Amino acid sequence: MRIRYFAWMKRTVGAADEEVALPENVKTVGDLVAFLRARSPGHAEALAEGAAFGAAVDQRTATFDVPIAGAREVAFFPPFTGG
Amino acid sequence: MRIRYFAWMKRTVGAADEEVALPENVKTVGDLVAFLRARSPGHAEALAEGAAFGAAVDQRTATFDVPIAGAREVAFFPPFTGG
Amino acid sequence: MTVRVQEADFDVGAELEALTAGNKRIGGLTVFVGLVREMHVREGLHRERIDALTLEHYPGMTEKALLDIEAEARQRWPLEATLIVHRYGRLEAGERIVLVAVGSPHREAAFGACEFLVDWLKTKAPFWKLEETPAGDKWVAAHEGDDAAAQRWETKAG
Amino acid sequence: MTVRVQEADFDVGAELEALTAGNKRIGGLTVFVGLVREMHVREGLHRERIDALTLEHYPGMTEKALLDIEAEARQRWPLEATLIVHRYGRLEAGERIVLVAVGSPHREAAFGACEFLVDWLKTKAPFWKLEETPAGDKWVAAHEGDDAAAQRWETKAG
Repeated sequence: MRIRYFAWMKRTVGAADEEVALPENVKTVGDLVAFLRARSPGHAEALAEGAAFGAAVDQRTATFDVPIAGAREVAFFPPFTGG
Repeated sequence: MRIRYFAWMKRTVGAADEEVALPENVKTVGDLVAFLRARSPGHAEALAEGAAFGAAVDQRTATFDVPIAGAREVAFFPPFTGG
Repeated sequence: MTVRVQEADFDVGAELEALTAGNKRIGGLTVFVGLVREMHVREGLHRERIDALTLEHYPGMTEKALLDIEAEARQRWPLEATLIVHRYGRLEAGERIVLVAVGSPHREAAFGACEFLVDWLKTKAPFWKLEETPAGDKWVAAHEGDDAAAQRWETKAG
Repeated sequence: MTVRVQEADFDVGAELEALTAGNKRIGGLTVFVGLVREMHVREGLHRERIDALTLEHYPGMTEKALLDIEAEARQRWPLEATLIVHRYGRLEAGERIVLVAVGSPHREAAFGACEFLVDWLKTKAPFWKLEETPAGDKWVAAHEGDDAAAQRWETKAG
Protein backbone atom coordinates (compact mmCIF):
# COMPACT_ATOMS: atom_id res chain seq x y z
CA MET A 1 0.00 0.00 0.00
CA ARG A 2 1.20 3.50 -0.80
CA ILE A 3 1.50 5.83 2.19
CA ARG A 4 1.79 9.60 1.59
CA TYR A 5 2.78 12.47 3.85
CA PHE A 6 2.16 16.20 3.38
CA ALA A 7 3.49 19.55 4.64
CA TRP A 8 5.74 19.24 7.72
CA MET A 9 4.92 15.53 8.20
CA LYS A 10 6.91 14.83 5.03
CA ARG A 11 10.08 16.20 6.61
CA THR A 12 9.50 14.61 10.02
CA VAL A 13 8.93 11.20 8.47
CA GLY A 14 11.78 11.77 6.01
CA ALA A 15 9.77 10.84 2.91
CA ALA A 16 6.88 12.16 0.83
CA ASP A 17 5.66 8.63 0.22
CA GLU A 18 6.57 5.00 0.79
CA GLU A 19 5.32 1.55 -0.09
CA VAL A 20 4.52 -0.67 2.88
CA ALA A 21 3.48 -4.29 3.07
CA LEU A 22 0.87 -4.61 5.81
CA PRO A 23 0.34 -7.54 8.18
CA GLU A 24 -3.21 -8.93 8.25
CA ASN A 25 -4.09 -7.38 11.60
CA VAL A 26 -3.79 -3.84 10.19
CA LYS A 27 -7.41 -3.27 9.18
CA THR A 28 -8.22 0.40 9.88
CA VAL A 29 -6.58 3.82 9.60
CA GLY A 30 -5.98 3.65 13.36
CA ASP A 31 -4.23 0.25 13.04
CA LEU A 32 -2.09 1.69 10.25
CA VAL A 33 -1.03 4.67 12.38
CA ALA A 34 0.08 2.33 15.19
CA PHE A 35 1.91 0.13 12.67
CA LEU A 36 3.72 3.08 11.03
CA ARG A 37 4.87 4.58 14.35
CA ALA A 38 7.16 1.59 14.83
CA ARG A 39 8.98 2.18 11.53
CA SER A 40 11.28 5.04 12.70
CA PRO A 41 11.61 7.79 15.32
CA GLY A 42 10.48 10.23 12.60
CA HIS A 43 7.32 8.22 12.00
CA ALA A 44 6.72 8.01 15.74
CA GLU A 45 7.03 11.78 16.07
CA ALA A 46 4.90 12.68 13.06
CA LEU A 47 2.14 10.24 13.99
CA ALA A 48 2.40 10.67 17.78
CA GLU A 49 -0.68 10.15 19.88
CA GLY A 50 -2.32 13.51 20.48
CA ALA A 51 -0.64 15.13 17.46
CA ALA A 52 -3.06 17.07 15.25
CA PHE A 53 -3.10 15.26 11.94
CA GLY A 54 -5.73 13.92 9.59
CA ALA A 55 -5.89 11.04 7.14
CA ALA A 56 -7.38 10.23 3.76
CA VAL A 57 -8.09 6.81 2.27
CA ASP A 58 -7.96 6.85 -1.52
CA GLN A 59 -8.14 10.64 -1.43
CA ARG A 60 -11.22 11.00 0.77
CA THR A 61 -10.91 12.28 4.34
CA ALA A 62 -11.14 9.37 6.77
CA THR A 63 -11.41 8.93 10.53
CA PHE A 64 -9.36 6.34 12.42
CA ASP A 65 -12.11 3.71 12.34
CA VAL A 66 -12.27 3.64 8.52
CA PRO A 67 -11.16 0.26 7.04
CA ILE A 68 -8.24 0.31 4.61
CA ALA A 69 -8.72 -3.10 2.99
CA GLY A 70 -8.37 -2.74 -0.78
CA ALA A 71 -7.24 0.91 -0.62
CA ARG A 72 -4.52 1.99 -3.01
CA GLU A 73 -3.19 4.91 -0.97
CA VAL A 74 -3.53 6.31 2.52
CA ALA A 75 -2.33 9.84 3.26
CA PHE A 76 -1.48 11.66 6.48
CA PHE A 77 -1.38 15.44 6.78
CA PRO A 78 -1.56 18.34 9.25
CA PRO A 79 -4.78 20.42 9.46
CA PHE A 80 -5.56 22.23 6.21
CA THR A 81 -4.57 25.89 5.96
CA GLY A 82 -5.60 26.81 2.41
CA GLY A 83 -8.11 29.24 0.97
CA MET B 1 -38.94 76.36 -4.11
CA ARG B 2 -38.40 73.53 -6.58
CA ILE B 3 -40.53 70.44 -6.00
CA ARG B 4 -39.59 67.18 -7.76
CA TYR B 5 -41.48 63.92 -8.27
CA PHE B 6 -40.13 60.51 -9.22
CA ALA B 7 -41.35 57.20 -10.69
CA TRP B 8 -45.15 56.86 -10.77
CA MET B 9 -45.68 60.03 -8.68
CA LYS B 10 -44.47 62.04 -11.68
CA ARG B 11 -47.33 60.76 -13.80
CA THR B 12 -49.95 61.06 -11.07
CA VAL B 13 -48.99 64.65 -10.33
CA GLY B 14 -48.62 65.37 -14.03
CA ALA B 15 -45.13 66.88 -13.78
CA ALA B 16 -41.56 65.87 -12.98
CA ASP B 17 -40.94 69.16 -11.22
CA GLU B 18 -42.55 72.51 -10.49
CA GLU B 19 -41.68 75.81 -8.88
CA VAL B 20 -43.94 76.80 -5.99
CA ALA B 21 -44.10 79.96 -3.90
CA LEU B 22 -44.80 78.94 -0.33
CA PRO B 23 -46.84 80.83 2.25
CA GLU B 24 -45.07 81.50 5.55
CA ASN B 25 -46.93 78.86 7.52
CA VAL B 26 -45.40 76.04 5.41
CA LYS B 27 -42.40 75.25 7.59
CA THR B 28 -41.82 71.46 7.41
CA VAL B 29 -42.01 68.63 4.88
CA GLY B 30 -45.37 67.69 6.43
CA ASP B 31 -46.69 71.24 5.96
CA LEU B 32 -45.51 71.14 2.36
CA VAL B 33 -47.32 67.86 1.67
CA ALA B 34 -50.60 69.34 3.00
CA PHE B 35 -50.05 72.49 0.93
CA LEU B 36 -49.32 70.57 -2.30
CA ARG B 37 -52.37 68.28 -1.95
CA ALA B 38 -54.59 71.28 -2.59
CA ARG B 39 -52.96 72.09 -5.95
CA SER B 40 -54.76 69.43 -8.05
CA PRO B 41 -56.56 66.08 -7.82
CA GLY B 42 -53.32 64.49 -9.11
CA HIS B 43 -51.33 66.03 -6.28
CA ALA B 44 -53.97 64.93 -3.79
CA GLU B 45 -53.79 61.35 -5.07
CA ALA B 46 -50.00 61.13 -5.21
CA LEU B 47 -49.52 62.65 -1.78
CA ALA B 48 -52.60 61.09 -0.15
CA GLU B 49 -52.55 60.36 3.56
CA GLY B 50 -51.50 56.77 4.08
CA ALA B 51 -49.82 56.53 0.67
CA ALA B 52 -46.31 55.01 0.79
CA PHE B 53 -43.96 57.77 -0.29
CA GLY B 54 -40.79 59.34 1.01
CA ALA B 55 -39.24 62.78 0.77
CA ALA B 56 -35.83 64.38 0.47
CA VAL B 57 -34.81 67.93 1.33
CA ASP B 58 -31.88 69.12 -0.75
CA GLN B 59 -31.22 65.52 -1.78
CA ARG B 60 -31.09 63.98 1.69
CA THR B 61 -33.88 61.71 2.90
CA ALA B 62 -36.16 63.61 5.27
CA THR B 63 -39.04 62.78 7.58
CA PHE B 64 -42.19 64.93 7.77
CA ASP B 65 -40.94 66.95 10.75
CA VAL B 66 -37.84 68.22 8.90
CA PRO B 67 -37.87 72.02 8.32
CA ILE B 68 -37.67 73.22 4.73
CA ALA B 69 -36.67 76.84 5.35
CA GLY B 70 -33.83 77.77 3.00
CA ALA B 71 -34.03 74.50 1.03
CA ARG B 72 -33.52 74.71 -2.72
CA GLU B 73 -35.45 71.56 -3.62
CA VAL B 74 -37.76 69.07 -2.01
CA ALA B 75 -38.46 65.74 -3.69
CA PHE B 76 -41.19 63.14 -3.27
CA PHE B 77 -40.85 59.53 -4.40
CA PRO B 78 -42.21 56.01 -3.90
CA PRO B 79 -40.15 53.47 -1.89
CA PHE B 80 -36.81 52.70 -3.57
CA THR B 81 -36.58 49.54 -5.66
CA GLY B 82 -33.01 49.64 -6.97
CA GLY B 83 -29.97 47.44 -6.51
CA MET C 1 -13.69 54.84 -1.57
CA THR C 2 -15.41 55.27 -4.91
CA VAL C 3 -19.04 55.47 -5.94
CA ARG C 4 -20.25 55.96 -9.50
CA VAL C 5 -23.68 56.23 -11.08
CA GLN C 6 -23.63 55.71 -14.82
CA GLU C 7 -25.69 54.62 -17.80
CA ALA C 8 -22.84 52.62 -19.38
CA ASP C 9 -21.95 49.03 -18.52
CA PHE C 10 -18.84 48.35 -16.42
CA ASP C 11 -15.97 45.88 -16.81
CA VAL C 12 -15.87 43.82 -13.61
CA GLY C 13 -12.32 42.54 -14.09
CA ALA C 14 -10.89 45.99 -14.84
CA GLU C 15 -12.78 47.56 -11.92
CA LEU C 16 -11.46 44.99 -9.44
CA GLU C 17 -7.94 45.23 -10.81
CA ALA C 18 -7.96 49.01 -10.35
CA LEU C 19 -9.49 48.69 -6.88
CA THR C 20 -6.87 46.32 -5.47
CA ALA C 21 -3.77 47.23 -7.51
CA GLY C 22 -0.76 47.77 -5.27
CA ASN C 23 -2.64 47.17 -2.02
CA LYS C 24 -0.97 44.22 -0.31
CA ARG C 25 -3.03 44.55 2.85
CA ILE C 26 -6.12 43.01 1.23
CA GLY C 27 -6.59 39.34 2.14
CA GLY C 28 -10.19 39.01 1.00
CA LEU C 29 -12.17 40.77 -1.70
CA THR C 30 -15.91 40.18 -1.76
CA VAL C 31 -17.83 41.26 -4.82
CA PHE C 32 -21.49 41.38 -5.70
CA VAL C 33 -22.79 41.82 -9.23
CA GLY C 34 -26.53 42.41 -9.59
CA LEU C 35 -27.98 41.34 -12.93
CA VAL C 36 -31.33 41.84 -14.64
CA ARG C 37 -33.08 38.54 -14.21
CA GLU C 38 -35.57 37.26 -16.77
CA MET C 39 -38.92 37.43 -14.98
CA HIS C 40 -42.35 36.02 -15.69
CA VAL C 41 -45.73 37.54 -14.89
CA ARG C 42 -49.15 35.99 -15.10
CA GLU C 43 -51.18 37.69 -17.82
CA GLY C 44 -54.66 36.21 -17.88
CA LEU C 45 -54.12 32.50 -18.58
CA HIS C 46 -50.57 32.92 -19.80
CA ARG C 47 -47.23 33.52 -18.26
CA GLU C 48 -45.42 36.28 -20.09
CA ARG C 49 -41.78 37.17 -19.97
CA ILE C 50 -40.34 40.50 -18.87
CA ASP C 51 -37.28 41.18 -20.97
CA ALA C 52 -36.21 44.65 -19.87
CA LEU C 53 -36.57 47.35 -17.31
CA THR C 54 -35.71 51.01 -16.98
CA LEU C 55 -33.99 52.18 -13.86
CA GLU C 56 -34.83 55.75 -12.92
CA HIS C 57 -32.76 57.55 -10.32
CA TYR C 58 -32.41 60.94 -8.66
CA PRO C 59 -29.20 62.49 -10.01
CA GLY C 60 -27.29 64.19 -7.24
CA MET C 61 -29.13 62.49 -4.42
CA THR C 62 -28.05 59.07 -5.65
CA GLU C 63 -24.35 59.86 -5.35
CA LYS C 64 -24.89 61.37 -1.89
CA ALA C 65 -26.83 58.31 -0.73
CA LEU C 66 -24.16 55.91 -2.02
CA LEU C 67 -21.41 57.91 -0.31
CA ASP C 68 -23.39 57.85 2.96
CA ILE C 69 -23.90 54.09 2.75
CA GLU C 70 -20.23 53.54 1.96
CA ALA C 71 -19.14 55.75 4.87
CA GLU C 72 -21.41 53.75 7.18
CA ALA C 73 -19.80 50.46 6.05
CA ARG C 74 -16.29 51.86 6.56
CA GLN C 75 -17.22 52.84 10.08
CA ARG C 76 -18.49 49.36 10.91
CA TRP C 77 -15.73 47.24 9.36
CA PRO C 78 -11.97 47.62 8.81
CA LEU C 79 -11.96 48.04 5.02
CA GLU C 80 -9.05 48.64 2.67
CA ALA C 81 -11.06 49.29 -0.48
CA THR C 82 -14.68 49.84 -1.45
CA LEU C 83 -16.38 50.40 -4.78
CA ILE C 84 -20.01 50.89 -5.76
CA VAL C 85 -20.99 51.28 -9.41
CA HIS C 86 -24.71 51.54 -10.13
CA ARG C 87 -26.26 51.85 -13.58
CA TYR C 88 -29.47 53.57 -14.62
CA GLY C 89 -31.49 53.66 -17.84
CA ARG C 90 -32.87 50.80 -19.92
CA LEU C 91 -31.43 47.36 -19.13
CA GLU C 92 -32.23 44.02 -20.75
CA ALA C 93 -32.31 40.60 -19.09
CA GLY C 94 -28.78 39.38 -18.47
CA GLU C 95 -27.29 42.87 -18.18
CA ARG C 96 -25.34 44.03 -15.13
CA ILE C 97 -27.07 46.59 -12.88
CA VAL C 98 -24.77 47.07 -9.94
CA LEU C 99 -21.26 46.23 -8.74
CA VAL C 100 -20.28 46.31 -5.08
CA ALA C 101 -16.73 45.35 -4.11
CA VAL C 102 -15.12 45.36 -0.68
CA GLY C 103 -11.53 44.53 0.18
CA SER C 104 -10.38 43.91 3.74
CA PRO C 105 -7.47 42.20 5.49
CA HIS C 106 -10.01 39.62 6.70
CA ARG C 107 -12.66 37.76 4.77
CA GLU C 108 -15.32 38.05 7.49
CA ALA C 109 -15.25 41.85 7.21
CA ALA C 110 -15.27 41.70 3.41
CA PHE C 111 -18.36 39.47 3.39
CA GLY C 112 -20.15 41.40 6.13
CA ALA C 113 -19.59 44.82 4.58
CA CYS C 114 -20.45 43.67 1.04
CA GLU C 115 -23.77 42.15 2.11
CA PHE C 116 -24.52 45.23 4.23
CA LEU C 117 -23.90 47.53 1.25
CA VAL C 118 -26.10 45.47 -1.08
CA ASP C 119 -28.95 45.30 1.45
CA TRP C 120 -28.77 49.04 2.07
CA LEU C 121 -28.53 49.93 -1.61
CA LYS C 122 -31.93 48.31 -2.10
CA THR C 123 -33.63 50.46 0.53
CA LYS C 124 -31.58 53.67 0.88
CA ALA C 125 -30.54 54.57 -2.66
CA PRO C 126 -33.04 56.47 -4.84
CA PHE C 127 -33.62 54.04 -7.69
CA TRP C 128 -36.93 52.93 -9.14
CA LYS C 129 -37.50 50.01 -11.49
CA LEU C 130 -39.98 50.26 -14.36
CA GLU C 131 -40.63 46.84 -15.92
CA GLU C 132 -41.66 46.35 -19.52
CA THR C 133 -44.57 43.94 -19.19
CA PRO C 134 -46.80 42.69 -22.02
CA ALA C 135 -49.58 44.90 -20.62
CA GLY C 136 -47.37 47.97 -20.65
CA ASP C 137 -44.78 49.55 -18.38
CA LYS C 138 -45.22 48.86 -14.69
CA TRP C 139 -43.42 50.36 -11.67
CA VAL C 140 -42.04 47.65 -9.39
CA ALA C 141 -43.43 47.68 -5.85
CA ALA C 142 -40.99 47.73 -2.93
CA HIS C 143 -40.08 44.26 -1.73
CA GLU C 144 -40.76 43.61 1.96
CA GLY C 145 -37.81 41.24 2.15
CA ASP C 146 -35.48 44.10 1.26
CA ASP C 147 -36.64 46.18 4.20
CA ALA C 148 -36.21 43.20 6.49
CA ALA C 149 -32.71 42.57 5.10
CA ALA C 150 -31.69 46.18 5.66
CA GLN C 151 -33.29 46.35 9.08
CA ARG C 152 -31.28 43.46 10.50
CA TRP C 153 -28.24 45.74 10.29
CA GLU C 154 -29.92 48.26 12.55
CA THR C 155 -29.77 45.92 15.53
CA LYS C 156 -26.76 43.80 14.66
CA ALA C 157 -23.27 44.83 15.70
CA GLY C 158 -20.90 45.01 12.75
CA MET D 1 -20.38 23.49 -11.72
CA THR D 2 -16.66 23.89 -12.24
CA VAL D 3 -13.69 23.42 -9.97
CA ARG D 4 -10.09 23.91 -11.02
CA VAL D 5 -6.76 23.59 -9.21
CA GLN D 6 -3.91 25.29 -11.04
CA GLU D 7 -0.54 26.91 -10.61
CA ALA D 8 -1.30 29.77 -13.03
CA ASP D 9 -3.10 32.99 -12.13
CA PHE D 10 -6.70 33.48 -13.27
CA ASP D 11 -8.49 36.39 -14.94
CA VAL D 12 -11.43 37.30 -12.69
CA GLY D 13 -13.34 39.23 -15.34
CA ALA D 14 -13.02 36.50 -17.96
CA GLU D 15 -13.96 33.77 -15.46
CA LEU D 16 -17.13 35.60 -14.39
CA GLU D 17 -18.06 36.41 -17.96
CA ALA D 18 -17.79 32.73 -18.93
CA LEU D 19 -19.69 31.65 -15.81
CA THR D 20 -22.75 33.84 -16.38
CA ALA D 21 -22.81 34.19 -20.18
CA GLY D 22 -26.26 33.47 -21.59
CA ASN D 23 -27.82 32.64 -18.21
CA LYS D 24 -30.65 35.12 -17.68
CA ARG D 25 -31.88 33.44 -14.51
CA ILE D 26 -29.05 34.89 -12.41
CA GLY D 27 -30.11 37.93 -10.38
CA GLY D 28 -27.13 38.00 -8.03
CA LEU D 29 -23.54 36.89 -8.44
CA THR D 30 -21.39 36.84 -5.31
CA VAL D 31 -17.67 36.50 -5.75
CA PHE D 32 -14.79 36.05 -3.34
CA VAL D 33 -11.16 36.56 -4.30
CA GLY D 34 -8.58 35.50 -1.73
CA LEU D 35 -5.25 37.32 -1.97
CA VAL D 36 -1.84 36.85 -0.38
CA ARG D 37 -1.71 39.49 2.31
CA GLU D 38 1.57 41.07 3.34
CA MET D 39 2.19 39.76 6.86
CA HIS D 40 4.53 40.72 9.65
CA VAL D 41 6.14 38.46 12.24
CA ARG D 42 8.04 39.41 15.35
CA GLU D 43 11.67 38.37 15.00
CA GLY D 44 13.50 39.18 18.21
CA LEU D 45 13.10 42.94 18.62
CA HIS D 46 12.08 43.55 15.03
CA ARG D 47 8.99 43.03 12.96
CA GLU D 48 9.85 41.37 9.71
CA ARG D 49 7.78 41.14 6.59
CA ILE D 50 6.62 37.92 4.96
CA ASP D 51 6.59 38.48 1.23
CA ALA D 52 5.67 35.08 -0.15
CA LEU D 53 4.29 31.67 0.60
CA THR D 54 4.14 28.32 -1.09
CA LEU D 55 0.84 26.50 -1.20
CA GLU D 56 1.18 22.73 -1.21
CA HIS D 57 -1.79 20.56 -2.09
CA TYR D 58 -2.75 16.93 -2.59
CA PRO D 59 -3.32 16.47 -6.32
CA GLY D 60 -6.33 14.30 -6.96
CA MET D 61 -7.77 14.67 -3.48
CA THR D 62 -8.01 18.46 -3.86
CA GLU D 63 -10.29 18.24 -6.88
CA LYS D 64 -12.47 15.63 -5.16
CA ALA D 65 -12.74 17.79 -2.03
CA LEU D 66 -13.70 20.88 -4.03
CA LEU D 67 -16.34 18.93 -5.96
CA ASP D 68 -17.77 17.60 -2.69
CA ILE D 69 -17.93 21.08 -1.17
CA GLU D 70 -19.55 22.47 -4.29
CA ALA D 71 -22.13 19.66 -4.36
CA GLU D 72 -22.96 20.39 -0.73
CA ALA D 73 -23.55 24.08 -1.52
CA ARG D 74 -25.77 23.23 -4.46
CA GLN D 75 -27.85 21.00 -2.22
CA ARG D 76 -28.35 23.77 0.34
CA TRP D 77 -29.10 26.71 -1.95
CA PRO D 78 -30.81 27.16 -5.35
CA LEU D 79 -27.77 27.99 -7.47
CA GLU D 80 -27.51 28.68 -11.17
CA ALA D 81 -23.73 28.77 -11.43
CA THR D 82 -20.74 27.95 -9.25
CA LEU D 83 -17.01 28.21 -9.82
CA ILE D 84 -14.02 27.47 -7.61
CA VAL D 85 -10.48 28.11 -8.87
CA HIS D 86 -7.68 27.47 -6.39
CA ARG D 87 -3.99 28.04 -7.05
CA TYR D 88 -0.99 26.22 -5.62
CA GLY D 89 2.76 26.84 -5.74
CA ARG D 90 4.74 29.94 -4.80
CA LEU D 91 2.70 33.13 -4.41
CA GLU D 92 3.90 36.62 -3.54
CA ALA D 93 2.06 39.28 -1.51
CA GLY D 94 -0.74 40.82 -3.59
CA GLU D 95 -1.25 37.71 -5.74
CA ARG D 96 -4.61 35.98 -6.07
CA ILE D 97 -4.96 32.57 -4.37
CA VAL D 98 -8.56 31.57 -4.81
CA LEU D 99 -11.70 32.56 -6.68
CA VAL D 100 -15.16 31.48 -5.58
CA ALA D 101 -18.18 32.65 -7.56
CA VAL D 102 -21.83 31.81 -7.05
CA GLY D 103 -24.77 32.90 -9.18
CA SER D 104 -28.37 32.52 -8.03
CA PRO D 105 -31.75 34.04 -8.87
CA HIS D 106 -31.66 35.61 -5.39
CA ARG D 107 -28.89 37.53 -3.71
CA GLU D 108 -29.41 35.92 -0.29
CA ALA D 109 -28.59 32.49 -1.71
CA ALA D 110 -25.61 33.86 -3.63
CA PHE D 111 -24.14 35.42 -0.48
CA GLY D 112 -24.92 32.45 1.74
CA ALA D 113 -23.46 29.86 -0.61
CA CYS D 114 -20.35 31.91 -1.41
CA GLU D 115 -19.51 32.43 2.26
CA PHE D 116 -20.21 28.76 2.96
CA LEU D 117 -17.84 27.68 0.18
CA VAL D 118 -15.05 29.99 1.36
CA ASP D 119 -15.40 28.83 4.99
CA TRP D 120 -15.37 25.20 3.95
CA LEU D 121 -12.44 25.58 1.57
CA LYS D 122 -10.33 26.67 4.52
CA THR D 123 -11.05 23.53 6.53
CA LYS D 124 -12.00 20.79 4.06
CA ALA D 125 -9.65 21.26 1.11
CA PRO D 126 -6.15 19.75 1.34
CA PHE D 127 -3.95 22.85 1.10
CA TRP D 128 -1.04 23.77 3.33
CA LYS D 129 0.68 27.14 3.51
CA LEU D 130 4.44 27.43 3.89
CA GLU D 131 5.49 31.01 4.68
CA GLU D 132 8.87 32.45 3.76
CA THR D 133 9.93 34.10 7.02
CA PRO D 134 13.27 35.81 7.70
CA ALA D 135 14.18 32.83 9.91
CA GLY D 136 13.41 30.33 7.18
CA ASP D 137 10.36 28.58 5.80
CA LYS D 138 7.59 27.95 8.29
CA TRP D 139 4.39 25.90 7.97
CA VAL D 140 1.31 27.91 8.94
CA ALA D 141 -0.68 26.51 11.87
CA ALA D 142 -4.41 25.96 11.46
CA HIS D 143 -6.48 28.96 12.49
CA GLU D 144 -9.13 28.25 15.13
CA GLY D 145 -11.39 30.90 13.67
CA ASP D 146 -11.58 28.91 10.44
CA ASP D 147 -12.88 25.83 12.20
CA ALA D 148 -15.45 27.94 14.01
CA ALA D 149 -16.49 29.56 10.73
CA ALA D 150 -16.93 26.19 9.05
CA GLN D 151 -18.69 24.66 12.04
CA ARG D 152 -21.46 27.23 12.11
CA TRP D 153 -22.70 25.69 8.85
CA GLU D 154 -23.08 22.31 10.56
CA THR D 155 -25.93 23.56 12.74
CA LYS D 156 -27.35 26.32 10.59
CA ALA D 157 -30.07 25.60 8.05
CA GLY D 158 -29.09 26.75 4.56
